[in-house]
Amino acid sequence: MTTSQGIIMILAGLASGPLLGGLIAGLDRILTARFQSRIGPPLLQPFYDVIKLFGKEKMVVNVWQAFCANAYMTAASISVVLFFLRSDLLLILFIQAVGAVFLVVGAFSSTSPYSQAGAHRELLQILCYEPLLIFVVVGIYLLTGSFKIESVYAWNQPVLLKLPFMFVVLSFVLTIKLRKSPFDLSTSHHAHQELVKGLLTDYSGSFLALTEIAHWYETVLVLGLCSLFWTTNPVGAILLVGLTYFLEIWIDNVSARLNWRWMLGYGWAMGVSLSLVNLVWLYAR
Amino acid sequence: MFNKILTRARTMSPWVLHFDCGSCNGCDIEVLACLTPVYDVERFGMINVGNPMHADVFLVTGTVNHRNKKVLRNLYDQIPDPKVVVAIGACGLTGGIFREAYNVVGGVDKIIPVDVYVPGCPAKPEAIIDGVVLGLEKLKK
Amino acid sequence: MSKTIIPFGPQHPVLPEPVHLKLTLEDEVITEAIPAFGFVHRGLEKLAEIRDFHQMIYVVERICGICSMIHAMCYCQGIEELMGIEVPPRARFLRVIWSELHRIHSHLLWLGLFADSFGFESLFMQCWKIREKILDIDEATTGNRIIISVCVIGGMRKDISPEHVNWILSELKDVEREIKRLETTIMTDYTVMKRTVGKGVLTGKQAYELGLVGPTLRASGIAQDMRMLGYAAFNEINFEPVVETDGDCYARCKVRFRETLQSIDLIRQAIAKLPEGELAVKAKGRPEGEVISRVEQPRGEVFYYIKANGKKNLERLRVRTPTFANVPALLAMLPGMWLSDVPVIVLSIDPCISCTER
Amino acid sequence: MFEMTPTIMRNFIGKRATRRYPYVVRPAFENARGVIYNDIRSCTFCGVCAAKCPSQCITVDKKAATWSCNPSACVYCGVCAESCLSGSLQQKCDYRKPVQEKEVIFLRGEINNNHNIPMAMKNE
Amino acid sequence: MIEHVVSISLENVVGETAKMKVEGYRFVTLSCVEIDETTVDILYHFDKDFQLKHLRLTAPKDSPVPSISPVYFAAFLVENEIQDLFGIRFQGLAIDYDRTLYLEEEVKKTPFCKYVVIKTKPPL
Repeated sequence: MTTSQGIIMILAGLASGPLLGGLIAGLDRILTARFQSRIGPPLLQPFYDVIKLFGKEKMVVNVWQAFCANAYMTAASISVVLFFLRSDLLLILFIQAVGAVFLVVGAFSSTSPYSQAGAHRELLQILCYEPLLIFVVVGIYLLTGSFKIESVYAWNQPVLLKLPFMFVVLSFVLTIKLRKSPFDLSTSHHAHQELVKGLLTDYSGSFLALTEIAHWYETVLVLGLCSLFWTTNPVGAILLVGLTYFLEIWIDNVSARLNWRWMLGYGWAMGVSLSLVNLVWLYAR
Repeated sequence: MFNKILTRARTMSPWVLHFDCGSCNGCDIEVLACLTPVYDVERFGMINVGNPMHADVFLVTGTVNHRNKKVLRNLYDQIPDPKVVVAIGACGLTGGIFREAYNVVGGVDKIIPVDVYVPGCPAKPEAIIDGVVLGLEKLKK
Repeated sequence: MSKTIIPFGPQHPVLPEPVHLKLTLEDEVITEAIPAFGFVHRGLEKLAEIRDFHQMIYVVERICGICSMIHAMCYCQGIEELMGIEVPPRARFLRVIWSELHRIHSHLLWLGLFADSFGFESLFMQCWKIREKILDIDEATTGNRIIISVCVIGGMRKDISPEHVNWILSELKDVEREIKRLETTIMTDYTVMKRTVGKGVLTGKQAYELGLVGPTLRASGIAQDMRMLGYAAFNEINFEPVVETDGDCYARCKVRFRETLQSIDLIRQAIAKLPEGELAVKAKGRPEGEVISRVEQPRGEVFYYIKANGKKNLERLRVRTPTFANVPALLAMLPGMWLSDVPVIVLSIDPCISCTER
Repeated sequence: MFEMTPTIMRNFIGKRATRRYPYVVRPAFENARGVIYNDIRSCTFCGVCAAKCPSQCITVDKKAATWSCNPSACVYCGVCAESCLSGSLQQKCDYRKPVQEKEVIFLRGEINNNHNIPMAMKNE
Repeated sequence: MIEHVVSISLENVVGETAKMKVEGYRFVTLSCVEIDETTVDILYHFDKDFQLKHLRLTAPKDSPVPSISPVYFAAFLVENEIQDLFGIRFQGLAIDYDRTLYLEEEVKKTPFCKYVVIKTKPPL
């Protein structure tokens, strides 16, 4: 990759979160509304929300929280930029994880019990999905012989064909990461939750907007990871990602929220066993 | 220019906080009915956030009594500016049929400033939507 | 982890109503739950001293917006008994129709909120979508969506015209079909079962001793339904109480779901038998004496104690609403449960706080 | 698991349940209980409505020939219109619109003179 | 009209209710009515197979009434309510809200008694 290409990629990565992520969020809300026989908000609704949040009065609970929101945002954007630069998958994952932890630390720093309980659950979620993500990355490594995304693109056939179970594991992670039912434990898009907004209860105004944008970045990142499973042609990648996302919204709409015990038990049991099956299968061939 | 965009964003995305301040549930379920498919206020970007720190529009239903007036005041103070307060139903306006009862202070406007009054017992969802739209006029200024 | 205290309410999105639950948690397990009330207390019983007994109908109707008509019906029945008024048969059947319509709309509302309490948003939306049809029936026949103000002492204020009867029947058919479509979701869905089965179990004996009423009691296997008293026209139509035996949140959900379908059937029966005749008899004179009136609300038995002394105003009006009787169940069910189960358990008794506090 | 699928798929394909309210206004039901309207020219100021109102929001002064109602305390039960002896008090089927300032309806009429000055006075 | 009323006195409140429990009655509620300046009427309602049975206690306002919440736990709520609204003290409540179930501390009057009772802590 040349320098000019690199700069373009960095800019594309930076822009993708706020633009692509926001559009995806808007589409998500419209689709959800359709599933519920509603009309739903306009496509640009998430942008209105975020712009409005930037214009709200600043109410900072403590300095830590402001710092944490910024750190989360920075980490999320860096991980996406690194993804666009086709960098090391492990590095991307860890930067993303650092960001997620900052979000939790910010929530822990406030005194609200909802925020505390939400942060607690978010930690459990991170604990649940990070090992699974590592499994996915290890699967890719075993297949291509490198942690670099570059090497995935260099692979001559879709990774999905070799790692189908890994993809199931990744979509499991996707459900957690997108805060969709049945895993919208720590915070939820709609208000009717026992923890109110859980993790995000004490973030407000522009800091909430920052976490929202960071969430968009994360969405782009996880969907980007999904697209790695079909690198041979862009239409295939878009179809795969689109289908997966549609599936996520569908699952969101047909299931109730479960508790974290179930998530950890089921997630690890299913994730680990599916990953192992896939890895063994890779070896056997 | 930026102000124009901001104003538009504000009117396009009113997040509501609903507080039942001692109503009979009539107006309450009408507020909830607004969120459901038949009225679907998410068309206007309205979502019920349930958390005062995120809210823009404060929907209050019901009479104020000696115990919940503190809660009401507290919630109002927690909502960051700019905010709109909409009092819903006869009880929220004046205390309605209960205004002579011993534990009723009166309408919501005795405790916090109210921008829009939505009459009705219970107020119809259409009236509530009208009320929020009318309240958003304030944000345009 | 040390003990945390989570203040649940008074403003909380899961409970649309202001009740405060002080939950003491160890990790995420509840060790103690104490409810605090008073956020909706208006002092409505005292209004009987400044409003006359006719005006009180509209006041008691506003005890609760969800089961308003049934409150008014219970009050009117009490006063009618005191004054010795015989209600015309058409009015009695109309009371059955409207009270059952209220039951359907209340149960659907509850099913929606219950679904929401375990994070099933689309089920919530679906239930409320169906519910709008019932509200349309209410509005077309009485003029208001929720607080319908149809009962007066001695009969009814409004009538259902023959054109409306056919329309109601066809709408009810739609409603029934839509509700039946949800049956598999509510009864067999894995995630729903996971969240409700075995949560907040009350045995029949426990439930009876705590003095519970309504679906909460019936879910524990005790067939107690005030409609068996045969008030209004319930003695002239076939009625069997719905009973489940498990006593957990799932059983309570099942009871209410089956009652919704049963209510549709009851309305059909009442419409089929709807006699012609006058709507109301004139209430002359003033009530005097003490009376107790009980009817079955969607949430259970409502109990009115009325004491009148021949004046325009009643001497004492005492209302014991179903949720008031069901609150002790919460104290028995919550300890030992998970924080994530709190909304499910709290909603499983169908709390109506404005009823409780009046 | 996923028992809800047929329902949401039906929703996805089928017609939306939403009434596009401000753009499409559904006509009110003919006996919907909405605003109270007093035709002051035929009002006899007998005071029955004021006595019957459960919310006590109507005041009638026979001597001064005034009729006033506090619409923000009105519960729209329709008892006043039903009990009106002269038929001047009617209940319309439109709901009352939200306002930014509370108002009181204050009507003055003269019993023998067909002449009225309806005016809305601000509350306090 | 009320049938099956048994009069009881302050001493045998708990005994009589315990007897009801043994007979398998379900606790319904209490109703309290003010009779005159010094006494109130408390009705204990019980239900068994749709038959109501009542115990009538005429209690003086100033002396505490023994609570039946140790017998029927559910009674604690209504006893607290009466404590709030009538100023009658109940002794031995399972959960005592100390007259703040409905009313705030700053409310000094008992709303349902025409003759105001300023409440004090019950003698321990």
